Amino acid sequence: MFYRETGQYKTSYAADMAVFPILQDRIGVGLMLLVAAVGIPLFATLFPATGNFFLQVIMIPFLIFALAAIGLNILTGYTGLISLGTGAFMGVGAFACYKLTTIFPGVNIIVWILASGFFSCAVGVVFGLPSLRIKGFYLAVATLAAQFFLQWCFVRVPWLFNYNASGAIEVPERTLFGVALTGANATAMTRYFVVLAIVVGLTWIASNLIHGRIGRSWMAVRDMDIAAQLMGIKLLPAKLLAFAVSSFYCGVAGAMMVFFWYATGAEPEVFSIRQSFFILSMIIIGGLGSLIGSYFGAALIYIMPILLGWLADVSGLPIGAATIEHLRVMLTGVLIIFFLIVEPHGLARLWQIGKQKLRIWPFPY
Amino acid sequence: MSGADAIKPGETLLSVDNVSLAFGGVRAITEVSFDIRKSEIRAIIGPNGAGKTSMLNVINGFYHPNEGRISFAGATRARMKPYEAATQGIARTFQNVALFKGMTTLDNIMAGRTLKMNRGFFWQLLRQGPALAEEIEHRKFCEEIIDFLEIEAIRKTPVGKLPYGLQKRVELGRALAMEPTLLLLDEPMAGMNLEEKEDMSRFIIDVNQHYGTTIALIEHDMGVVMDLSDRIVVLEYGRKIADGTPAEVKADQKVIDAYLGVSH
Amino acid sequence: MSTTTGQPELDTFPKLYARNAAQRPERPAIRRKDRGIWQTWSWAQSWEIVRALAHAFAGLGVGRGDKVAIVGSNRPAMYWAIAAAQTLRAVPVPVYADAVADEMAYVLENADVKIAVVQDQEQVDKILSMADRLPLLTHVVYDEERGLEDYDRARLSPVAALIAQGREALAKDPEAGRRIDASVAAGRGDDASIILYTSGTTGRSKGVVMSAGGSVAAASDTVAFDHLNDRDEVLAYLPLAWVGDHYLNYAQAIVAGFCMACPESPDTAQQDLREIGPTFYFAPPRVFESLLTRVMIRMEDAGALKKKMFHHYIAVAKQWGEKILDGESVPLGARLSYRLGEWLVYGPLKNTLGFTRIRTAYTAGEAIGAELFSFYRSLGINLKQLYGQTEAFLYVTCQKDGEVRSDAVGPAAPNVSIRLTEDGEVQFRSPGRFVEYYKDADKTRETLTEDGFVKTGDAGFFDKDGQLRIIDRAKDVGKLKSGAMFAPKYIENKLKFFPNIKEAVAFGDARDFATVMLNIDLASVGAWAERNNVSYASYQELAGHPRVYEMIEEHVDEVNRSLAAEPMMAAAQIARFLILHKELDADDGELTRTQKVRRGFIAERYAPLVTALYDGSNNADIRTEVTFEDGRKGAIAANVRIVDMKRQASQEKAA
Amino acid sequence: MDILYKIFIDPFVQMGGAPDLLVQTLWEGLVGGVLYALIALGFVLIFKASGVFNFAQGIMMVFAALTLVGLYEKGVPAFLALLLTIGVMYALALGIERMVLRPLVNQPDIILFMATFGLTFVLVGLGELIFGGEPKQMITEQLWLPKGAIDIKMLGGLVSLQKIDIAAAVIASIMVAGLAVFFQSTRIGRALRAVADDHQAALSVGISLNQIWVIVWFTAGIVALATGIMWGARSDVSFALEIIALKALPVLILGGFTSIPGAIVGGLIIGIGEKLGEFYWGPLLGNGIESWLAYFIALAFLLFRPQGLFGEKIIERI
Repeated sequence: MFYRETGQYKTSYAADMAVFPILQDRIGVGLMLLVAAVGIPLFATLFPATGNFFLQVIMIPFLIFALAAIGLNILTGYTGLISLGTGAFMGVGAFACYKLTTIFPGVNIIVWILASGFFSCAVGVVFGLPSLRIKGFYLAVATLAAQFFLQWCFVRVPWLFNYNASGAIEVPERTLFGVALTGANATAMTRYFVVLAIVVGLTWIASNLIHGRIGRSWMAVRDMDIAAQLMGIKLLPAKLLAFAVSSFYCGVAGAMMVFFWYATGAEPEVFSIRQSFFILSMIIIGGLGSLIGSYFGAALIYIMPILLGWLADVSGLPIGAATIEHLRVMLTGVLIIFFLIVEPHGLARLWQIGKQKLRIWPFPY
Repeated sequence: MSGADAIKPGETLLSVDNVSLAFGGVRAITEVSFDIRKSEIRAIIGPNGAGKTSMLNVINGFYHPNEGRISFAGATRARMKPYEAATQGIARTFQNVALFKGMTTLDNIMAGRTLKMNRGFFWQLLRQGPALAEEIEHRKFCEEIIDFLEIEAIRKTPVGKLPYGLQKRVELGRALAMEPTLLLLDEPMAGMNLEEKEDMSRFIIDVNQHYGTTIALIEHDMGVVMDLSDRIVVLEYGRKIADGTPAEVKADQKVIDAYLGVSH
Repeated sequence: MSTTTGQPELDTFPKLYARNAAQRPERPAIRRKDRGIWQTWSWAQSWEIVRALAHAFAGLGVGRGDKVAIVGSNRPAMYWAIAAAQTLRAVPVPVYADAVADEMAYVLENADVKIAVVQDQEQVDKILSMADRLPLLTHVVYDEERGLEDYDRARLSPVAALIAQGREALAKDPEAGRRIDASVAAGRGDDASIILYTSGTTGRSKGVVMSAGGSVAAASDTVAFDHLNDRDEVLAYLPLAWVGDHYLNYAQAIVAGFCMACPESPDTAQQDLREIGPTFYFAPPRVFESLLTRVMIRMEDAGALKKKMFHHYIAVAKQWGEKILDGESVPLGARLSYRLGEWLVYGPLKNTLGFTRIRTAYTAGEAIGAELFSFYRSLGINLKQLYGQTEAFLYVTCQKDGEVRSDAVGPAAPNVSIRLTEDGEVQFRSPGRFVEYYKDADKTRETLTEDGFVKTGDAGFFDKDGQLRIIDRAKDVGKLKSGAMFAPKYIENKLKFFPNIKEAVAFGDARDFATVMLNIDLASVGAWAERNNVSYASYQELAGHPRVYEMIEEHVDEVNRSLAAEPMMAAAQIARFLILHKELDADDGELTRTQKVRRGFIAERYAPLVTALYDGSNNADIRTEVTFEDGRKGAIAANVRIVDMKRQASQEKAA
Repeated sequence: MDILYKIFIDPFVQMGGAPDLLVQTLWEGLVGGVLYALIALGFVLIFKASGVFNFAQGIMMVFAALTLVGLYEKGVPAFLALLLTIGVMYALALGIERMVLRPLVNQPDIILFMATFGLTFVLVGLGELIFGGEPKQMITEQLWLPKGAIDIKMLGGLVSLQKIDIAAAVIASIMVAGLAVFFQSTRIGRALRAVADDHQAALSVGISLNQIWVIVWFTAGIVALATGIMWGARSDVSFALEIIALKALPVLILGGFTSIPGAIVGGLIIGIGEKLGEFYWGPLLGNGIESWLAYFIALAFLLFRPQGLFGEKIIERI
């Protein structure tokens, strides 16, 4: 309905191959970014109470989960390798960042956040090695080995948490130009901006990878690995690269989760298999093989229960916090099943269908 | 691929030497030898279960022969991985279309260019500068193929949604994108109607003439095979029973028997 | 924007081309969707290519007055070849690419073609197969290499190579460039600019010779008339050899300096139209009709709510759209409602059809139904009618913005004079009037009057608004015994605008009154029958059903009312009609292969029915031979009912 | 060299030095393995009959145990609670068939897998919602399950066998045998086997596919209940058991997704292997390696036999 594609013709390949070839889409994306970078902070400044709550409880975790979901989507959605070890890979990032910033406190924390991705990247590659011989559900189980082994490390290797008595990561204060980025003194606004910048930047990079040679080889491996080999795509490097990139994203998300969301500290329990399932359910509901789907999934799975709790609060019904948590879990399950039945390809496909409908409006097909 | 380039049209490009292949106890191919000359269209025919597809699988390294050797462009090898075959310039299509179903026609064909693309990971991250330039360069090449195969209208359609005949065409396009020296076609016209078969025949001849590609094909439609091919190998129960020009093969008593035998 | 006034020297297309290259070098001149994107050439680039090609053509021996055949679909190379030939003062002869070899051979032979520029192997083969009939043909130039690798190159070259070769020569040798310039400068308004072969419905086609000055003048007039400028864009999808394409796209583009875009392939034309979004558009009525049908069919599958919304706003548009388009005063509520409709329905609809950017659209060639015409106009598309002929270099009449109607084709185009002969034939004199039929002085003399008017062969009249109405071919227009005009096709068309009526055959020449035989439209009436619980087992049964007769009678009555409103036609109201028991069929010789009724043949074949139409009987028996789809022959017999109609008093007289 | 000694020599020295401890460890591994095998068995049943990779099998076990205990705690007599729980498992099977499997029929395997993943969430949420999240004590005596231990003197030491473990081993064996009989000798059992190979064949037996699904999921539910009681008796009943239930997955990898003997042998290998590993090698790494050892054992097997112990060799066709 809003689309006016007539007259939007492409005179160069660069324009034709753009990620958003349609003007209205570009406007839409621009508006979204504007809202995220200007609108929301403005709102938070004008209404500090609600605003900070909104940033801290909704926006920051939503963005971080979206990033983790993108990471898993690269592996599962684009390359077709199911992983149940996302939580652990996030943990690797978090612990790596913690070690790095305590060993080299002088280096900016943002550098370490990104660098910690490389550690989880390396771990991911190691646990990706079996993917050459193991496929499908078998591989999913193999990734559980990573999950449980790493989780065990987080608990049993005290060096990782600097021998803290709590057994948890205790986030130190780190600043940039005198502004606290992490720790108890960092404002939600500051942390929001850092998270937003990193998530947007990494999404852009993911989109670049996916739309190029590498993304095509991943999808080729996913869709028909035999044919992919005969195109000259080597399976192991392609799969390992997917593991590496995916783990990098998860690692960065994990590090940000501890340093910019929890902001003060986090226990290893955060990176349990539940977290893996949580992220996996995001990409299932959001849509496998879709970046925008990762955002949708994160929004639905993470924000929906919060809204639910808020609704319960507002309604004044005598529902305990525990009950809400249980309802949240159950509802997540119901949503997964519901969406699989309604649209097995997730919200992203619904979005695509909706968009297509608008493009051909008023026609139904 | 300088090895293949050095070979002149008419000279031997690939030779299959005494190859045998068995799965467990089942012999799929027994002591088969033949050659494929550069720039010819070579057909491999035979009744169902004669080992034709297995032969292609041996040639492009998917199966490893138990005995015998295969020389391609002067280099002899016994074991080879499929992607090595791709590197050396062997491309193929499959009996049951093996396209990347989740991708568009264009992306499928672009995937065929993977080997020719070499911009590093860093540039891929940015999809700017050299990576974009490379992408555009190969897009141009793929567009030539799209134009050649007359599939402009389905350029951006996901291949899963295409009718079978078009899928076969896209698969041919993907193989062509590899600029193969040797193109293996496994029943390119299976399940097509007469008009589609005519189109496909025309494309095969054009590929052979326009790009000078050597083609080895398996096909059941005898009329098509006789029209298209320069030389024909006939297999039956994994053994070679005849080899020669269409006219020779047609006159061969063993071939006639084999085909009469199968056609009730 | 009459570009030529005050600059009399710009009287040939090459001169204008050069002007465009100088005045708007960076503006796009031509695009083609090729290899997935819209490859674009600016006027400067385009002119440089034309010059290079002209040089190469000269090298092939093409000179002033030589004929250059152009055989292909809408491609830049074809248009460049036309311009290159004109640059050398040679005469391009575009030929229908889908013509069978024999037809093409006739045209090429008749036009004394020296070289041929063709699209691909198919055309090369066609031309090579007729080489023995074309002694003058020295060279064939082709656009697409594919499949031609093994051909003998002695008389064959690719157009790309010629351009490259010409470009190189022009770069090396300034003298060569000067020769081209000189040739352009030497061009004169009375040079033959192009020969367009009319696809003769009767007999061989004739080569219509256009003069350069006339062509430019005509195009300049209409460019000014429709305010076309160099920001406009068109999609060149009509056959290259048809006057419409040459005029609307080539001539107007060069005069106004706008860009013409060539589709990627015939399969993608619809998609390409949507991408380009032309600002000036032409399509014959049947294109608009099939488009509308497709729109309605697609909407059938929409959800109930959406369907309701769609039809609601289409109704709003029907009521107010044309008034708003014509700038009439409309109540505020209606205007708001229309705006909402624009947002919800019209805008998106135009967008999906590729009509969003249209400023001016024309239709011509046959009568267009009022409903159909209004539909597009009510959406806010400035669709107008024109009446044209190859011999006029297209425009004879055209409608002004805001004075548009479906039943007339407008007043005379700028600088065109029109007169009607006593028996109603339309004759015109126009700037773009053709010079002659190539090598056919007899025919030329037959068509041109002494005082320079062209006989169109069409009968028509001016209505009270001064717009011309075309009735029929002049030779088909007969007279009732009373002497009143009887225009069968005019009546038939009016009937055929009803979706329920598929074919109509009118009789009345030299009779007391007019009668018609009708064919119902099975799809449309069948759907009606389903809705109204009318059961039927066969076409014959449905056609004879009393309720169908009732419905058709209403239609005929409506036609009579409309005829009564026109003084010249009032006498020829339909007095009696019948519904034929079988569909008229080309296999039975009742229709031509292009689905036109063969009135004479039908009158013979159904003689008993014709007799019955005039002897006052209420029904008649008929037995006809038919050919079934599998080729078997059989016979059907039927008893056909005849209905008497009330004729309306002529309104003019009544008033 | 010290580390090499600790890894390759020392554990075996310990085993030889205290054979009674070795036997004790093996026994515990055996019992754990039997229970893993039971979970895996429920999984195999479903995979064989409906081709669904039932990720929720472990949760079904916890859910069943929780229902049983929860009902009992609400004052329902033990055996009535057991009966009711069986009823709940039937209702669950029916519900899953109606609301999950039927709408998703003919979808790719991965989609069905994801659906059971969703099912996991539903069961966890539902269980906690109704019975609360805190761990519960499994009822044992009330179900006439023995308590206490039998101490056997042997090999110069004392081997202590928990009676509940013995019961578990016995019940597990009975269930396996029962299932074998069920599959071999009953009409429905044969139909179930047929459906795995050919859906049409099953229809010709006169049972609809939907009915078969219900039966299979119900059977798997019963198996889950039995497993749940046993596990519950050995530790608490809570959703923490889910982690243990996931151990069935490496068992499956070892045994293959479709093989009942595979599930049993795989269960034993994993059970014994991880106990031995934990006991003899665990201290080297700081204990708790039980949590991941099973997966590494499976992974190691997998690298050499990607099709599992009892799976058929996969020949890829193109």
